[in-house]
Amino acid sequence: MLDLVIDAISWILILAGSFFLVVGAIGLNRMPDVFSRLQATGVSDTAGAGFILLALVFQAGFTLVAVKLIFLILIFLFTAPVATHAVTRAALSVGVTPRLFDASGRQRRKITEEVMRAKTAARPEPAAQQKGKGKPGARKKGGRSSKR
Amino acid sequence: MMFAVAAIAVLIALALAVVRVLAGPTVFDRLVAANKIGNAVILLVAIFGFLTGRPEWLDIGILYGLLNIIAVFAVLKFLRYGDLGVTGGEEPTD
Amino acid sequence: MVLLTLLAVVAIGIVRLRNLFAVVILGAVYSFLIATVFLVLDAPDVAMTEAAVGAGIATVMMLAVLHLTKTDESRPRQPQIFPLFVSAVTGAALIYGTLDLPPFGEADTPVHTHVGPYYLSQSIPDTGVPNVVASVLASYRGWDTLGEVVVIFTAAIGVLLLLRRAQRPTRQATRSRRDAP
Amino acid sequence: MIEAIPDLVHHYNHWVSIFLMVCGLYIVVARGNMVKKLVGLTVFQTAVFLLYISAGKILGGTPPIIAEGYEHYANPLPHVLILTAIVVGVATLAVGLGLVVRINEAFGTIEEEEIFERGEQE
Repeated sequence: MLDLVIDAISWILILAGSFFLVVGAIGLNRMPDVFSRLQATGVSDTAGAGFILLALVFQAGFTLVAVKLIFLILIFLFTAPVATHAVTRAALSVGVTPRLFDASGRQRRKITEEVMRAKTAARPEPAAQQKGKGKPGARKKGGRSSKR
Repeated sequence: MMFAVAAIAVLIALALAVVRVLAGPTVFDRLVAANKIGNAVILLVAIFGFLTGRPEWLDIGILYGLLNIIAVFAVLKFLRYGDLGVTGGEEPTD
Repeated sequence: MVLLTLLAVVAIGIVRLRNLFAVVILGAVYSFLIATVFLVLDAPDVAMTEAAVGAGIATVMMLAVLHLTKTDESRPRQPQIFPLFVSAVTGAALIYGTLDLPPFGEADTPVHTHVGPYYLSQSIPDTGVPNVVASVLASYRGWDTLGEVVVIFTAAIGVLLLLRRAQRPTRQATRSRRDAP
Repeated sequence: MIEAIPDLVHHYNHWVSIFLMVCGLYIVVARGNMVKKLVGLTVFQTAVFLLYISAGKILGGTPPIIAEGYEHYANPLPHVLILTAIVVGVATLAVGLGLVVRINEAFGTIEEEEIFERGEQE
Protein backbone atom coordinates (compact mmCIF):
# COMPACT_ATOMS: atom_id res chain seq x y z
CA MET A 1 0.00 0.00 0.00
CA LEU A 2 2.72 2.45 0.96
CA ASP A 3 4.75 1.42 -2.06
CA LEU A 4 1.78 2.13 -4.27
CA VAL A 5 1.33 5.58 -2.78
CA ILE A 6 5.03 6.37 -3.19
CA ASP A 7 4.98 5.16 -6.76
CA ALA A 8 1.94 7.28 -7.54
CA ILE A 9 3.55 10.37 -6.04
CA SER A 10 6.73 9.70 -8.01
CA TRP A 11 4.80 9.27 -11.22
CA ILE A 12 2.99 12.55 -10.73
CA LEU A 13 6.18 14.39 -9.87
CA ILE A 14 8.07 12.91 -12.79
CA LEU A 15 5.33 13.72 -15.26
CA ALA A 16 5.14 17.29 -13.95
CA GLY A 17 8.91 17.66 -14.09
CA SER A 18 9.14 16.26 -17.59
CA PHE A 19 6.37 18.61 -18.71
CA PHE A 20 8.19 21.62 -17.30
CA LEU A 21 11.51 20.57 -18.82
CA VAL A 22 10.13 20.04 -22.29
CA VAL A 23 8.07 23.22 -22.18
CA GLY A 24 11.16 25.16 -21.10
CA ALA A 25 13.17 23.68 -23.94
CA ILE A 26 10.47 24.54 -26.46
CA GLY A 27 10.34 28.05 -25.08
CA LEU A 28 14.08 28.28 -25.47
CA ASN A 29 13.61 27.69 -29.15
CA ARG A 30 10.47 29.72 -29.77
CA MET A 31 11.09 32.94 -27.86
CA PRO A 32 12.31 35.96 -29.80
CA ASP A 33 15.20 37.39 -27.76
CA VAL A 34 17.65 36.60 -24.98
CA PHE A 35 15.59 37.85 -22.07
CA SER A 36 12.41 36.05 -22.89
CA ARG A 37 14.41 32.90 -23.58
CA LEU A 38 15.98 33.28 -20.15
CA GLN A 39 12.59 33.66 -18.58
CA ALA A 40 11.25 30.66 -20.43
CA THR A 41 14.07 28.33 -19.60
CA GLY A 42 15.30 29.51 -16.21
CA VAL A 43 12.03 29.25 -14.35
CA SER A 44 10.73 26.06 -15.87
CA ASP A 45 14.11 24.37 -15.72
CA THR A 46 14.42 24.84 -11.99
CA ALA A 47 10.88 23.62 -11.47
CA GLY A 48 11.30 20.59 -13.69
CA ALA A 49 14.63 19.57 -12.21
CA GLY A 50 13.27 20.03 -8.71
CA PHE A 51 10.24 17.87 -9.42
CA ILE A 52 12.22 15.08 -11.04
CA LEU A 53 14.84 15.01 -8.30
CA LEU A 54 12.09 15.04 -5.67
CA ALA A 55 10.54 12.02 -7.35
CA LEU A 56 13.92 10.30 -7.24
CA VAL A 57 14.18 11.12 -3.53
CA PHE A 58 10.84 9.39 -2.99
CA GLN A 59 12.11 6.39 -4.89
CA ALA A 60 15.40 6.26 -3.00
CA GLY A 61 13.93 6.23 0.48
CA PHE A 62 15.99 7.05 3.55
CA THR A 63 19.47 6.34 2.21
CA LEU A 64 22.67 8.15 1.38
CA VAL A 65 21.41 8.51 -2.15
CA ALA A 66 18.50 10.58 -0.92
CA VAL A 67 20.88 12.89 0.92
CA LYS A 68 22.91 13.39 -2.24
CA LEU A 69 19.73 14.08 -4.19
CA ILE A 70 18.69 16.68 -1.66
CA PHE A 71 22.10 18.29 -2.06
CA LEU A 72 21.51 18.34 -5.80
CA ILE A 73 18.12 20.00 -5.33
CA LEU A 74 19.74 22.62 -3.13
CA ILE A 75 22.44 23.24 -5.72
CA PHE A 76 19.77 23.69 -8.36
CA LEU A 77 17.75 26.03 -6.20
CA PHE A 78 20.73 28.20 -5.42
CA THR A 79 22.71 28.24 -8.64
CA ALA A 80 20.06 28.38 -11.35
CA PRO A 81 18.56 31.77 -10.37
CA VAL A 82 22.01 33.18 -9.76
CA ALA A 83 23.18 32.07 -13.18
CA THR A 84 20.06 33.47 -14.84
CA HIS A 85 20.43 36.77 -13.07
CA ALA A 86 24.12 36.98 -13.98
CA VAL A 87 23.42 36.27 -17.63
CA THR A 88 20.75 38.97 -17.68
CA ARG A 89 22.97 41.59 -16.10
CA ALA A 90 25.87 40.74 -18.37
CA ALA A 91 23.66 40.90 -21.43
CA LEU A 92 22.31 44.29 -20.38
CA SER A 93 25.74 45.67 -19.58
CA VAL A 94 27.16 44.54 -22.89
CA GLY A 95 24.32 46.23 -24.71
CA VAL A 96 21.90 43.59 -25.84
CA THR A 97 18.54 45.37 -25.88
CA PRO A 98 15.27 43.57 -25.31
CA ARG A 99 13.01 43.12 -28.27
CA LEU A 100 10.65 45.80 -27.00
CA PHE A 101 13.21 48.41 -28.04
CA ASP A 102 14.45 49.15 -31.50
CA ALA A 103 18.10 49.57 -32.37
CA SER A 104 18.36 53.19 -31.20
CA GLY A 105 17.00 52.29 -27.76
CA ARG A 106 13.61 53.94 -28.29
CA GLN A 107 10.68 52.08 -26.92
CA ARG A 108 9.03 50.01 -29.58
CA ARG A 109 5.94 49.64 -27.40
CA LYS A 110 4.72 53.10 -28.38
CA ILE A 111 4.35 51.90 -31.93
CA THR A 112 2.45 48.87 -30.79
CA GLU A 113 0.26 51.05 -28.60
CA GLU A 114 -0.64 53.15 -31.60
CA VAL A 115 -1.51 50.01 -33.47
CA MET A 116 -3.54 48.89 -30.51
CA ARG A 117 -5.38 52.18 -30.40
CA ALA A 118 -6.23 51.87 -34.06
CA LYS A 119 -7.51 48.39 -33.41
CA THR A 120 -9.44 49.57 -30.38
CA ALA A 121 -11.19 52.13 -32.52
CA ALA A 122 -12.28 49.38 -34.83
CA ARG A 123 -13.11 46.63 -32.35
CA PRO A 124 -13.12 47.79 -28.73
CA GLU A 125 -13.30 44.79 -26.46
CA PRO A 126 -10.91 42.06 -27.65
CA ALA A 127 -8.08 44.53 -28.33
CA ALA A 128 -8.34 45.91 -24.81
CA GLN A 129 -8.06 42.39 -23.43
CA GLN A 130 -5.03 41.77 -25.57
CA LYS A 131 -3.42 44.94 -24.33
CA GLY A 132 -3.83 43.87 -20.74
CA LYS A 133 -2.12 40.63 -21.53
CA GLY A 134 1.29 42.21 -22.27
CA LYS A 135 4.25 40.61 -20.54
CA PRO A 136 4.94 42.45 -17.29
CA GLY A 137 8.33 40.86 -16.69
CA ALA A 138 9.65 41.90 -20.06
CA ARG A 139 8.41 45.41 -19.56
CA LYS A 140 10.14 45.68 -16.19
CA LYS A 141 13.45 44.53 -17.65
CA GLY A 142 13.02 46.99 -20.47
CA GLY A 143 12.44 49.81 -18.02
CA ARG A 144 15.67 49.07 -16.22
CA SER A 145 17.59 49.08 -19.43
CA SER A 146 16.19 52.42 -20.49
CA LYS A 147 17.17 53.93 -17.15
CA ARG A 148 20.72 52.76 -17.75
CA MET B 1 9.32 2.62 -16.79
CA MET B 2 8.96 5.76 -14.73
CA PHE B 3 12.64 6.51 -15.10
CA ALA B 4 12.53 5.78 -18.81
CA VAL B 5 9.83 8.42 -19.27
CA ALA B 6 11.86 10.95 -17.37
CA ALA B 7 15.02 10.06 -19.32
CA ILE B 8 13.20 10.49 -22.63
CA ALA B 9 11.86 13.88 -21.55
CA VAL B 10 15.33 15.00 -20.47
CA LEU B 11 16.77 13.82 -23.78
CA ILE B 12 14.17 15.81 -25.72
CA ALA B 13 15.00 18.91 -23.68
CA LEU B 14 18.69 18.25 -24.28
CA ALA B 15 18.22 18.00 -28.03
CA LEU B 16 16.21 21.23 -28.17
CA ALA B 17 18.84 23.02 -26.11
CA VAL B 18 21.54 21.76 -28.46
CA VAL B 19 19.55 23.27 -31.33
CA ARG B 20 19.56 26.60 -29.54
CA VAL B 21 23.28 26.36 -28.79
CA LEU B 22 24.02 25.88 -32.45
CA ALA B 23 21.57 28.50 -33.68
CA GLY B 24 21.83 31.19 -31.03
CA PRO B 25 22.56 34.55 -32.58
CA THR B 26 24.29 36.07 -29.56
CA VAL B 27 26.75 34.64 -27.08
CA PHE B 28 24.17 34.91 -24.34
CA ASP B 29 21.75 32.66 -26.13
CA ARG B 30 24.43 30.04 -26.36
CA LEU B 31 25.28 30.57 -22.71
CA VAL B 32 21.69 30.12 -21.56
CA ALA B 33 21.37 27.02 -23.66
CA ALA B 34 24.70 25.69 -22.36
CA ASN B 35 23.44 26.19 -18.83
CA LYS B 36 20.29 24.29 -19.68
CA ILE B 37 22.34 21.51 -21.24
CA GLY B 38 24.35 21.29 -18.03
CA ASN B 39 21.16 21.02 -15.98
CA ALA B 40 19.76 18.38 -18.30
CA VAL B 41 22.98 16.40 -18.10
CA ILE B 42 22.85 16.45 -14.31
CA LEU B 43 19.29 15.17 -14.39
CA LEU B 44 20.30 12.53 -16.89
CA VAL B 45 23.11 11.35 -14.63
CA ALA B 46 20.73 11.09 -11.69
CA ILE B 47 18.05 9.29 -13.68
CA PHE B 48 20.53 7.00 -15.37
CA GLY B 49 21.80 5.84 -11.99
CA PHE B 50 18.27 4.76 -11.07
CA LEU B 51 17.68 3.29 -14.49
CA THR B 52 20.60 0.90 -14.21
CA GLY B 53 19.98 0.11 -10.58
CA ARG B 54 23.20 1.50 -9.14
CA PRO B 55 22.36 5.05 -8.05
CA GLU B 56 25.74 5.70 -6.49
CA TRP B 57 27.19 8.14 -8.98
CA LEU B 58 25.30 11.19 -7.79
CA ASP B 59 28.56 12.73 -6.69
CA ILE B 60 29.24 13.18 -10.37
CA GLY B 61 25.96 15.03 -10.68
CA ILE B 62 26.92 17.36 -7.86
CA LEU B 63 30.28 17.92 -9.50
CA TYR B 64 28.58 18.74 -12.78
CA GLY B 65 26.33 21.23 -11.07
CA LEU B 66 29.26 23.08 -9.57
CA LEU B 67 31.21 22.97 -12.83
CA ASN B 68 28.18 24.23 -14.73
CA ILE B 69 27.94 27.38 -12.72
CA ILE B 70 31.70 27.80 -12.76
CA ALA B 71 31.75 27.68 -16.55
CA VAL B 72 28.86 30.13 -16.83
CA PHE B 73 30.49 32.56 -14.47
CA ALA B 74 33.87 32.26 -16.17
CA VAL B 75 32.37 33.19 -19.53
CA LEU B 76 30.27 35.97 -18.02
CA LYS B 77 33.15 37.45 -16.12
CA PHE B 78 35.22 37.45 -19.26
CA LEU B 79 32.41 39.06 -21.18
CA ARG B 80 31.96 41.83 -18.67
CA TYR B 81 35.54 42.62 -17.83
CA GLY B 82 37.26 41.45 -20.98
CA ASP B 83 37.40 43.37 -24.19
CA LEU B 84 33.72 43.05 -25.00
CA GLY B 85 32.53 44.53 -21.74
CA VAL B 86 33.90 47.95 -22.65
CA THR B 87 31.28 48.55 -25.28
CA GLY B 88 28.39 48.39 -22.87
CA GLY B 89 28.87 51.75 -21.19
CA GLU B 90 29.63 52.02 -17.50
CA GLU B 91 30.01 48.94 -15.37
CA PRO B 92 27.82 48.37 -12.33
CA THR B 93 29.71 49.20 -9.19
CA ASP B 94 29.02 46.14 -7.09
CA MET C 1 22.94 6.62 -29.24
CA VAL C 2 21.00 9.85 -29.01
CA LEU C 3 23.80 11.34 -26.98
CA LEU C 4 26.33 10.29 -29.56
CA THR C 5 24.32 11.89 -32.33
CA LEU C 6 24.08 15.11 -30.35
CA LEU C 7 27.83 14.90 -29.86
CA ALA C 8 28.40 14.68 -33.59
CA VAL C 9 26.08 17.65 -34.15
CA VAL C 10 28.00 19.73 -31.62
CA ALA C 11 31.25 18.75 -33.34
CA ILE C 12 29.89 20.03 -36.65
CA GLY C 13 29.01 23.26 -34.87
CA ILE C 14 32.56 23.54 -33.56
CA VAL C 15 33.86 23.12 -37.09
CA ARG C 16 31.52 25.68 -38.61
CA LEU C 17 31.52 28.55 -36.12
CA ARG C 18 33.99 31.41 -36.39
CA ASN C 19 33.38 33.34 -33.19
CA LEU C 20 35.85 31.88 -30.74
CA PHE C 21 33.62 32.57 -27.75
CA ALA C 22 30.95 30.42 -29.22
CA VAL C 23 33.56 27.78 -29.91
CA VAL C 24 34.65 27.81 -26.28
CA ILE C 25 31.06 27.54 -25.04
CA LEU C 26 30.44 24.72 -27.49
CA GLY C 27 33.61 23.09 -26.22
CA ALA C 28 32.21 23.12 -22.70
CA VAL C 29 28.93 21.65 -23.95
CA TYR C 30 30.81 19.02 -25.91
CA SER C 31 32.77 18.12 -22.82
CA PHE C 32 29.62 17.71 -20.72
CA LEU C 33 28.04 15.54 -23.37
CA ILE C 34 31.02 13.28 -23.81
CA ALA C 35 31.36 12.95 -20.05
CA THR C 36 27.78 11.73 -19.95
CA VAL C 37 28.56 9.28 -22.72
CA PHE C 38 31.45 7.98 -20.63
CA LEU C 39 29.10 7.57 -17.71
CA VAL C 40 26.66 5.63 -19.85
CA LEU C 41 29.56 3.47 -21.02
CA ASP C 42 30.25 2.47 -17.38
CA ALA C 43 33.23 4.70 -16.73
CA PRO C 44 32.26 7.03 -13.89
CA ASP C 45 35.84 7.92 -12.96
CA VAL C 46 36.66 8.94 -16.51
CA ALA C 47 33.42 10.91 -16.69
CA MET C 48 34.28 12.84 -13.56
CA THR C 49 37.79 13.63 -14.75
CA GLU C 50 36.67 14.60 -18.22
CA ALA C 51 34.00 16.95 -16.90
CA ALA C 52 36.37 18.60 -14.45
CA VAL C 53 39.13 18.97 -17.00
CA GLY C 54 37.15 19.69 -20.14
CA ALA C 55 34.35 21.84 -18.84
CA GLY C 56 36.26 23.44 -16.00
CA ILE C 57 39.95 23.90 -16.55
CA ALA C 58 40.05 23.91 -20.34
CA THR C 59 37.24 26.46 -20.60
CA VAL C 60 38.88 28.81 -18.15
CA MET C 61 42.28 28.48 -19.84
CA MET C 62 40.80 29.08 -23.28
CA LEU C 63 38.99 32.17 -21.99
CA ALA C 64 42.20 33.50 -20.46
CA VAL C 65 43.99 33.06 -23.78
CA LEU C 66 41.13 34.70 -25.66
CA HIS C 67 41.42 37.61 -23.27
CA LEU C 68 45.07 38.01 -24.25
CA THR C 69 44.47 37.57 -27.98
CA LYS C 70 41.55 38.35 -30.26
CA THR C 71 38.22 36.62 -30.42
CA ASP C 72 37.29 36.32 -34.08
CA GLU C 73 38.66 33.93 -36.58
CA SER C 74 39.49 35.28 -40.02
CA ARG C 75 38.08 33.67 -43.11
CA PRO C 76 40.38 31.31 -44.97
CA ARG C 77 41.65 32.84 -48.19
CA GLN C 78 41.73 29.90 -50.53
CA PRO C 79 38.97 27.31 -50.73
CA GLN C 80 39.51 24.41 -48.39
CA ILE C 81 39.25 21.48 -50.76
CA PHE C 82 42.47 19.69 -49.92
CA PRO C 83 41.94 19.35 -46.12
CA LEU C 84 38.42 18.13 -46.75
CA PHE C 85 39.75 15.53 -49.15
CA VAL C 86 42.42 14.39 -46.67
CA SER C 87 39.86 14.15 -43.86
CA ALA C 88 37.38 12.26 -45.99
CA VAL C 89 39.98 9.74 -47.13
CA THR C 90 41.19 9.23 -43.56
CA GLY C 91 37.65 8.77 -42.34
CA ALA C 92 36.84 6.28 -45.07
CA ALA C 93 39.97 4.26 -44.32
CA LEU C 94 39.18 4.22 -40.59
CA ILE C 95 35.58 3.18 -41.18
CA TYR C 96 36.81 0.39 -43.42
CA GLY C 97 39.01 -0.62 -40.51
CA THR C 98 36.16 -0.70 -38.01
CA LEU C 99 34.33 -3.37 -39.99
CA ASP C 100 36.81 -5.91 -38.64
CA LEU C 101 36.43 -4.80 -35.04
CA PRO C 102 34.45 -7.06 -32.74
CA PRO C 103 30.87 -5.89 -32.17
CA PHE C 104 30.23 -3.37 -29.45
CA GLY C 105 29.69 -4.64 -25.94
CA GLU C 106 30.41 -8.37 -26.24
CA ALA C 107 32.08 -10.03 -23.28
CA ASP C 108 34.41 -12.48 -25.05
CA THR C 109 36.44 -10.05 -27.12
CA PRO C 110 40.23 -10.06 -26.70
CA VAL C 111 40.07 -6.85 -24.69
CA HIS C 112 38.14 -8.53 -21.92
CA THR C 113 39.94 -11.85 -21.77
CA HIS C 114 43.58 -11.08 -20.95
CA VAL C 115 44.47 -8.67 -18.18
CA GLY C 116 41.19 -7.12 -17.10
CA PRO C 117 39.77 -10.12 -15.25
CA TYR C 118 43.00 -10.47 -13.29
CA TYR C 119 42.67 -6.96 -11.92
CA LEU C 120 38.97 -7.42 -11.31
CA SER C 121 39.49 -10.61 -9.30
CA GLN C 122 42.69 -9.65 -7.50
CA SER C 123 41.93 -6.08 -6.55
CA ILE C 124 40.14 -6.81 -3.29
CA PRO C 125 42.68 -9.39 -2.01
CA ASP C 126 45.70 -7.36 -3.07
CA THR C 127 44.77 -3.82 -2.13
CA GLY C 128 41.38 -3.89 -0.44
CA VAL C 129 40.06 -1.11 -2.64
CA PRO C 130 36.66 -1.82 -4.20
CA ASN C 131 37.16 0.73 -6.96
CA VAL C 132 39.30 -1.19 -9.43
CA VAL C 133 40.20 1.88 -11.44
CA ALA C 134 41.58 3.60 -8.38
CA SER C 135 43.49 0.53 -7.29
CA VAL C 136 45.06 0.01 -10.70
CA LEU C 137 45.89 3.67 -11.01
CA ALA C 138 47.40 4.13 -7.59
CA SER C 139 48.69 0.71 -6.69
CA TYR C 140 49.43 -1.54 -9.66
CA ARG C 141 50.55 1.31 -11.87
CA GLY C 142 51.85 3.74 -9.30
CA TRP C 143 54.98 4.46 -11.30
CA ASP C 144 52.86 5.38 -14.27
CA THR C 145 50.95 7.86 -12.18
CA LEU C 146 54.21 9.27 -10.89
CA GLY C 147 55.26 9.84 -14.48
CA GLU C 148 51.96 11.60 -15.09
CA VAL C 149 52.66 13.95 -12.21
CA VAL C 150 56.08 14.62 -13.72
CA VAL C 151 54.40 15.47 -17.02
CA ILE C 152 52.08 17.96 -15.35
CA PHE C 153 54.99 19.49 -13.47
CA THR C 154 56.98 19.86 -16.69
CA ALA C 155 54.00 21.44 -18.40
CA ALA C 156 53.59 23.94 -15.58
CA ILE C 157 57.29 24.83 -15.79
CA GLY C 158 56.99 25.20 -19.56
CA VAL C 159 54.01 27.53 -19.31
CA LEU C 160 55.70 29.62 -16.65
CA LEU C 161 58.86 29.92 -18.73
CA LEU C 162 56.88 30.86 -21.84
CA LEU C 163 54.93 33.57 -20.10
CA ARG C 164 58.00 34.89 -18.29
CA ARG C 165 59.86 35.12 -21.61
CA ALA C 166 56.84 36.77 -23.09
CA GLN C 167 56.82 39.58 -20.60
CA ARG C 168 60.43 40.60 -20.56
CA PRO C 169 61.05 41.44 -24.25
CA THR C 170 57.95 43.57 -24.47
CA ARG C 171 59.10 45.61 -21.52
CA GLN C 172 62.50 46.00 -23.16
CA ALA C 173 60.82 46.86 -26.44
CA THR C 174 58.77 49.62 -24.87
CA ARG C 175 61.83 50.95 -23.09
CA SER C 176 63.87 51.02 -26.30
CA ARG C 177 60.96 52.60 -28.14
CA ARG C 178 60.80 55.24 -25.48
CA ASP C 179 64.55 55.80 -25.67
CA ALA C 180 64.67 55.98 -29.45
CA PRO C 181 63.44 59.53 -30.21
CA MET D 1 20.22 -1.10 -46.85
CA ILE D 2 18.68 -3.68 -44.56
CA GLU D 3 21.85 -5.65 -44.08
CA ALA D 4 23.69 -2.52 -42.94
CA ILE D 5 21.56 -2.26 -39.79
CA PRO D 6 23.52 -4.73 -37.63
CA ASP D 7 26.68 -2.95 -38.67
CA LEU D 8 25.11 0.32 -37.61
CA VAL D 9 24.16 -1.04 -34.20
CA HIS D 10 27.44 -2.81 -33.60
CA HIS D 11 29.71 -0.07 -34.80
CA TYR D 12 27.79 3.08 -34.01
CA ASN D 13 30.20 4.08 -31.26
CA HIS D 14 33.18 3.44 -33.48
CA TRP D 15 31.71 5.40 -36.33
CA VAL D 16 30.80 8.38 -34.20
CA SER D 17 34.24 8.39 -32.70
CA ILE D 18 35.77 8.25 -36.17
CA PHE D 19 33.53 11.09 -37.25
CA LEU D 20 34.69 13.19 -34.30
CA MET D 21 38.27 12.29 -35.13
CA VAL D 22 37.83 13.41 -38.72
CA CYS D 23 36.25 16.66 -37.50
CA GLY D 24 39.25 17.31 -35.29
CA LEU D 25 41.63 16.46 -38.10
CA TYR D 26 39.80 18.81 -40.45
CA ILE D 27 39.95 21.65 -37.94
CA VAL D 28 43.65 21.12 -37.34
CA VAL D 29 44.50 20.96 -41.05
CA ALA D 30 42.13 23.52 -42.49
CA ARG D 31 41.75 26.29 -39.95
CA GLY D 32 44.48 28.84 -39.51
CA ASN D 33 43.54 30.14 -36.10
CA MET D 34 45.76 28.73 -33.37
CA VAL D 35 43.10 28.58 -30.66
CA LYS D 36 40.75 26.84 -33.07
CA LYS D 37 43.50 24.36 -33.87
CA LEU D 38 43.86 23.59 -30.16
CA VAL D 39 40.12 23.04 -29.86
CA GLY D 40 40.42 20.68 -32.81
CA LEU D 41 43.19 18.80 -31.06
CA THR D 42 40.96 18.45 -28.01
CA VAL D 43 38.16 17.07 -30.16
CA PHE D 44 40.58 14.60 -31.71
CA GLN D 45 41.73 13.49 -28.26
CA THR D 46 38.22 12.96 -26.99
CA ALA D 47 37.45 10.89 -30.05
CA VAL D 48 40.30 8.56 -29.15
CA PHE D 49 39.06 8.41 -25.55
CA LEU D 50 35.60 7.48 -26.77
CA LEU D 51 37.04 4.68 -28.89
CA TYR D 52 38.90 3.21 -25.92
CA ILE D 53 36.03 3.52 -23.48
CA SER D 54 33.58 1.91 -25.85
CA ALA D 55 36.01 -0.98 -26.26
CA GLY D 56 35.92 -1.52 -22.51
CA LYS D 57 32.13 -1.65 -22.16
CA ILE D 58 30.27 -4.91 -21.71
CA LEU D 59 26.55 -4.88 -22.39
CA GLY D 60 24.77 -5.70 -19.17
CA GLY D 61 27.84 -4.93 -17.09
CA THR D 62 28.29 -2.34 -14.37
CA PRO D 63 31.10 0.10 -13.58
CA PRO D 64 34.24 -1.55 -12.23
CA ILE D 65 33.56 -0.92 -8.58
CA ILE D 66 33.31 -4.22 -6.78
CA ALA D 67 30.04 -4.70 -4.92
CA GLU D 68 27.84 -7.54 -3.85
CA GLY D 69 25.51 -9.04 -6.38
CA TYR D 70 27.17 -7.98 -9.61
CA GLU D 71 29.04 -10.29 -11.90
CA HIS D 72 29.95 -8.47 -15.10
CA TYR D 73 32.11 -5.42 -14.76
CA ALA D 74 33.45 -3.17 -17.47
CA ASN D 75 37.12 -3.56 -18.22
CA PRO D 76 39.04 -1.20 -15.92
CA LEU D 77 42.22 -0.99 -17.97
CA PRO D 78 40.95 1.39 -20.69
CA HIS D 79 39.57 3.61 -17.97
CA VAL D 80 42.96 3.83 -16.31
CA LEU D 81 44.71 4.57 -19.58
CA ILE D 82 42.21 7.24 -20.48
CA LEU D 83 42.44 8.89 -17.06
CA THR D 84 46.17 9.26 -17.59
CA ALA D 85 45.60 10.46 -21.15
CA ILE D 86 43.08 13.11 -20.09
CA VAL D 87 45.47 14.59 -17.58
CA VAL D 88 48.38 14.53 -20.01
CA GLY D 89 46.06 16.09 -22.59
CA VAL D 90 45.21 19.03 -20.37
CA ALA D 91 48.92 19.54 -19.69
CA THR D 92 49.56 19.61 -23.43
CA LEU D 93 46.69 22.02 -23.90
CA ALA D 94 48.15 24.33 -21.27
CA VAL D 95 51.55 24.36 -22.98
CA GLY D 96 49.90 24.94 -26.36
CA LEU D 97 47.91 27.88 -25.03
CA GLY D 98 51.06 29.32 -23.52
CA LEU D 99 52.71 29.05 -26.93
CA VAL D 100 49.72 30.81 -28.50
CA VAL D 101 50.07 33.68 -26.05
CA ARG D 102 53.79 33.87 -26.81
CA ILE D 103 53.16 33.86 -30.58
CA ASN D 104 50.63 36.61 -30.14
CA GLU D 105 53.19 38.68 -28.26
CA ALA D 106 55.82 38.13 -30.92
CA PHE D 107 53.78 38.49 -34.10
CA GLY D 108 50.68 40.38 -33.03
CA THR D 109 48.38 37.77 -34.54
CA ILE D 110 47.33 34.18 -34.06
CA GLU D 111 46.38 33.48 -37.65
CA GLU D 112 48.71 31.11 -39.41
CA GLU D 113 48.67 32.82 -42.80
CA GLU D 114 49.46 36.24 -41.40
CA ILE D 115 52.37 34.75 -39.49
CA PHE D 116 53.69 33.18 -42.67
CA GLU D 117 53.40 36.50 -44.50
CA ARG D 118 55.23 38.21 -41.67
CA GLY D 119 57.97 35.62 -41.92
CA GLU D 120 58.35 36.11 -45.67
CA GLN D 121 58.63 39.84 -45.35
CA GLU D 122 61.48 39.69 -42.88
